[in-house]
Amino acid sequence: MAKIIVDGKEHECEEGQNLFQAIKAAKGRPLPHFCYHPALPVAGVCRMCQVEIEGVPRPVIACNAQVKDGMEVRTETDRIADVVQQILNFHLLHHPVDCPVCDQAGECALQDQYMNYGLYEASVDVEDKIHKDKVKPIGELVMLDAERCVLCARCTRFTSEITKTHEMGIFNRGNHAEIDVAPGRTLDNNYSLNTVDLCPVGALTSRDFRFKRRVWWLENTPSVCAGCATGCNMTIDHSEGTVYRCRPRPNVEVNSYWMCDEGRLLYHRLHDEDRLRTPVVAAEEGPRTVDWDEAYARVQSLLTADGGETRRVAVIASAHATVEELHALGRFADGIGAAKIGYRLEGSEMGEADDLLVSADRTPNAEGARRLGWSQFLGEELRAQASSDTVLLVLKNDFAAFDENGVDLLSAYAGVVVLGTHQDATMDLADVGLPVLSYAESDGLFVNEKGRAQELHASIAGPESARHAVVVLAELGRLLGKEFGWEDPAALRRDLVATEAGWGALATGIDRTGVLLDVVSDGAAIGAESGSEGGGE
Amino acid sequence: MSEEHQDAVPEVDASDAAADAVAVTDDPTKAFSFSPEREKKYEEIVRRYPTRLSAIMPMLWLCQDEWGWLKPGVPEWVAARLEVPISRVYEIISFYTMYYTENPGTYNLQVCRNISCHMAGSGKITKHLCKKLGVGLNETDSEGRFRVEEVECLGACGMGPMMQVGKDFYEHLTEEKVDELIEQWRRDG
Amino acid sequence: MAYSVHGPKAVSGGAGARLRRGEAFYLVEIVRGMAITMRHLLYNMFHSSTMPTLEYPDERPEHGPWLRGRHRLMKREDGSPRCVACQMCATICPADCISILAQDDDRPDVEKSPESFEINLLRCVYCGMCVEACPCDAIRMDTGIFELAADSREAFIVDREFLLNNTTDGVNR
Amino acid sequence: MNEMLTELGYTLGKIGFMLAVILGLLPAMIWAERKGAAYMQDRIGPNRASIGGIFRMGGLVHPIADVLKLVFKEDIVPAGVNRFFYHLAPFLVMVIALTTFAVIPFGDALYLGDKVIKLQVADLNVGVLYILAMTSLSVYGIVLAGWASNNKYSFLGGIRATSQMISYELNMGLAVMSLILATGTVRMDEMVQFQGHLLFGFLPAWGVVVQPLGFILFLVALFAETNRNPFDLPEGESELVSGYHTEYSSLKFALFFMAEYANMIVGAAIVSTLFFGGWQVPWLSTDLLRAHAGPLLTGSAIGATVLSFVFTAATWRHYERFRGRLGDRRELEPLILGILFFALGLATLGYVVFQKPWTIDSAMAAHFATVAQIGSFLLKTVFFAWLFIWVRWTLPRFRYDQLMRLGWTTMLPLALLNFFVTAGVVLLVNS
Repeated sequence: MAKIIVDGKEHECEEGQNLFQAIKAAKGRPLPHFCYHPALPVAGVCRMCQVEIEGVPRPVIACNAQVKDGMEVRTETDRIADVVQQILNFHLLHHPVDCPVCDQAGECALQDQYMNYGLYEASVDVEDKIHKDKVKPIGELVMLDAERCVLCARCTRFTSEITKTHEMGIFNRGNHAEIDVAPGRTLDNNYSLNTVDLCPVGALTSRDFRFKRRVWWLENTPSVCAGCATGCNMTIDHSEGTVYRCRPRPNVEVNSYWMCDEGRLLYHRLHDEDRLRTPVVAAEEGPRTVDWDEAYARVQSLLTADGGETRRVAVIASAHATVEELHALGRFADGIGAAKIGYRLEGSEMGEADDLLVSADRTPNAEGARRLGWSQFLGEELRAQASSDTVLLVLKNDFAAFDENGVDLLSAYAGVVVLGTHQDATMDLADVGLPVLSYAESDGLFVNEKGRAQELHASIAGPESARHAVVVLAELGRLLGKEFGWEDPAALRRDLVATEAGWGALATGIDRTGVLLDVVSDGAAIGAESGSEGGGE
Repeated sequence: MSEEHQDAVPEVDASDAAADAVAVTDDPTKAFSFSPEREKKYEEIVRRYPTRLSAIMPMLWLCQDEWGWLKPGVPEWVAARLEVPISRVYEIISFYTMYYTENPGTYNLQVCRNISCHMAGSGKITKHLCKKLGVGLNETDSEGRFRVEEVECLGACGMGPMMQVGKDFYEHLTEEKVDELIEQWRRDG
Repeated sequence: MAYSVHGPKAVSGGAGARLRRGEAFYLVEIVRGMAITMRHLLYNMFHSSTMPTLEYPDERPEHGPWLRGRHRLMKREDGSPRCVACQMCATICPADCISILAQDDDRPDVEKSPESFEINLLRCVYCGMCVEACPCDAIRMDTGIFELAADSREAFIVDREFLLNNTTDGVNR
Repeated sequence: MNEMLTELGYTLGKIGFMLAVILGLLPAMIWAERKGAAYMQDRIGPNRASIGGIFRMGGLVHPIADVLKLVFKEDIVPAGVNRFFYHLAPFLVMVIALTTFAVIPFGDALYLGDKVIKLQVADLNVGVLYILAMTSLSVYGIVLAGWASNNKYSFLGGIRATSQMISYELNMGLAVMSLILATGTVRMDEMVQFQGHLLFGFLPAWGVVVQPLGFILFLVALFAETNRNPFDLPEGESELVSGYHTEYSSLKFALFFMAEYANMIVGAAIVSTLFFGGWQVPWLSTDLLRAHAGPLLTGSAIGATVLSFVFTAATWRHYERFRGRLGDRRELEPLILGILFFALGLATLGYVVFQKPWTIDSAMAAHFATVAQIGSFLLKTVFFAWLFIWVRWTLPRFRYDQLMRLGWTTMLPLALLNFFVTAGVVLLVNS
């Protein structure tokens, strides 16, 4: 432990800690900076975070200094203000000041620092400025504007230290120095959009988000990526019912500060053409859109055999559904005595893992499903349940896209009811398709492959007539004369914590980094004893 | 600079590689090859530096000795041989002024333009050279032989105006002296 | 002011407003007042041309350059809008009457331009904040057009082309 | 039988004349109100509406436009109104305003051969009382309107109208009573006859001369009864959002609107009849008028000629001065009017030259006298109607407590005093 004095106030920190972080902890806000990033090696190039240290004649940059016991640091003297302003002056000397067309405006470090420390008269005419590349696509998803760059080297450090792909570099020197991709290269790795997040200014902007929406109109909802089992924490930026972009949310336990491009761009699916917006029922000429009452009437008729008695039900769960939805489905199935088939075909939805974030399992909640007692299923199990006296209920599962035999088998069922978000392959085969809310539109939990339960929050409202899957399940239960008594995911979560073992960690609430669930023995159904002995937190 | 290089890169695969009669191969380390004595020097360089990154600069010098300038494809070859990122190689090439990515000609006339030489009349010399050779500043003549370039101080302030051609200094320049030198080089070819 | 229903003092107002003897007999004062109005009437009957009233549609008021009339969009030399769709005006607008969709512009010197630019003139409060906010001098309210009339609400939602071409005949196109 | 039919015909004719006077004066009053107010306030006033894009008549076209507008406006009946009284009220107001006129004589009896035609619709022997009765009735329309509208503002307006009416009815009655004492009759025609006398040989014995205080009291009370400024509290826009007619629209509103002006005209007719000699031409009794009909008619004709030519010159000057300013057909208006005035001047001139009006016979002289008397009556009525407007644009509105105090504590004692003094004087003179 070491004590330092920051602006006259004592602060406890670790000996040898990075001074920048120590000051950030002491003051509650960071020093002005462009190049410092906690997950990247220190570059010390922007010179903005200068502080005065007692006994050191000249101001030093805090990001490249280490804490020493008894160190006395001053960050708010006139001298520092003057130094920072002059440094900022250099940064802005050849900046094009094209904030009106710049997507970074509103979340731009240059703008912020200028308002805090600048406010001087510019000394260079617009005509005298050095001109560099503008509007240069350097990759599938990233646009470069070299004039706006402050040469903080975050992007080059990211490509050389994190992805180790080395696409980017700083070329030329002096006034003419600029970032770019190396000749013949493009910024095309799966993490390229992280450079856009890293870029403190508008030099690197996302071609996906470009000009779509001003950032100050975006609302931010913390959520979790549904792209794979890693469960990267992300922020959904949305406005007026439309998601405009997703950004990684720092969580050192899961994804550090990063997120893959694939996961970021997943939000496009939310607004796809083939999003299921109203209930559909199968008709001769193809799916026909109907209202909920008619859809439920159709479900009712499917459930009623010719003789008048109620048919059997088999349910298929999904690793794309939230914990609450899966729990609701489980209780639904138990309540009406339905056969529980499982959450996915063995091995389907597995892709390639990389060594950074992407998991081979491309479903977000396989671990959650497993912990709730669902198992993976084989085409055989589907066949075993198939009979003309059974109705198949599918929750958010597009297994038909992965198994051709399964497709054939579906016709053996008396009827297929699918609760889904899109008009996908399974939905095409359904007798009744019911639109439910997607991961971005509902609250819920995903459990990632390491057993960390993380919260989703509803960001946008979703299609007007879509309902939450647990609500639909409750209503379907009512059709079968069964009252389940839950109304929303929160009620189900309470029920889950109260009734099932292994979820006790949720009882005290979840913070933004999620909570690690108790370890369970692999593949086994959760028993009371295994739940109590775990202790992974 | 990046634009130029992007334009230049495709030529490596097609015309340039073919012109140099190097066997077209998938292995980028075999795109070019040094003469035996430079190959020996290369070995020395690699051995001398603790990391490969440090070897980039002398390696590039070696290339420039071999071919006079960094022909298209050479930086890539350097990166492949040293197993360093190509971006690092280009960062270095673009940072330093004496790595040539364009052919500087047989005789690269580097006239000092710093204060001592300038006061002694280097500006006139430069202008005279350009006029005589029919080229602009930093331009190579049509035959690829002469190029006029202004450089910063070369440490011969007492002998200005001066210029450097290759590794030779020519001092106390006058227009006549320059004319003579050029005539001589023209004769030498 | 608390007023009493008793006594002329309370009625006549403040302490300094005590009526003189002649004034207390209202009829004379009424007649004097009527004389004043009649004087105005007679004078104006024979000097109607010097009346300060502006015969509005026939005579146009001269207003200063500070008048905030209907908006217009400024053009570049090539006729395209100067606007770069930075949304500053839409952001500052207290009436939320401006909606802009941005687009990528292919021209070398223009990076961003408005794909659509709509102003709902019925919502607009003519505060001029959009003009103040515009960093490109792309929107002005100096047309001097302050009379807007149309047959439908839709006609008041004016688009990019309308604002660029700035026709002077009200909202009606 | 035949005689009765003729009698009926004459009565209908008189009713027609009466309606023509009121309804003809209505638009003129509305015009005078708007234009007069404008000129008093240094404005131009209405001048936009035109006929054929030429004739604007200084805004006289506007009342027509107003009426057209009101006719074609949507007739809204608010929810919760008492439908019967709601629809009845405006008609009540208008009908009462019109019927009050019935007892007012507008000329001396006309002798057509052996027939005597009284220029009065109904020659009641209690004419003055009829007037008092009818004016009190008019408040019913307002109260009903206010109550039936199911609107608290309207209701307050109606209540105000009632209490105002009660307070001032008293003063009005006392003022009239004094006049009755002075003239010794309650018949309207006899009252007018009385005012034809000359006092002391030079002063017309008009009510205003005989009863100066009574006149003032009556006039003030009349303003209050007609709900005109400064006593227009029942509609007090600032506090009652137009009071009793807030909930009326379209033609029903128009009826209220017109009734107000009809009341003004009737009120003006009553004042001029009771206090300004009615149809009497001052210093010229009926006999005198008939005797000197020739010179008088000649003088009038010459006067009309001169006036026509003056107007011709004025319109021509106007045309010259304002040509090119508007740039459309409206500029032709003064020119056309000038031509009309010029033609009128020529016509009257021709009348004087060729018809030789000084050689008028006695039958025509009688007609001339009647016309002159009707003219005199109308002139006085128009003046008092104008007085209503004039006062409105001069005086501010009373506060309600001021109104009440004025009525009960100032006017009532004065009216009583006036009554007793008059009675005493009459007693003295008669004994």
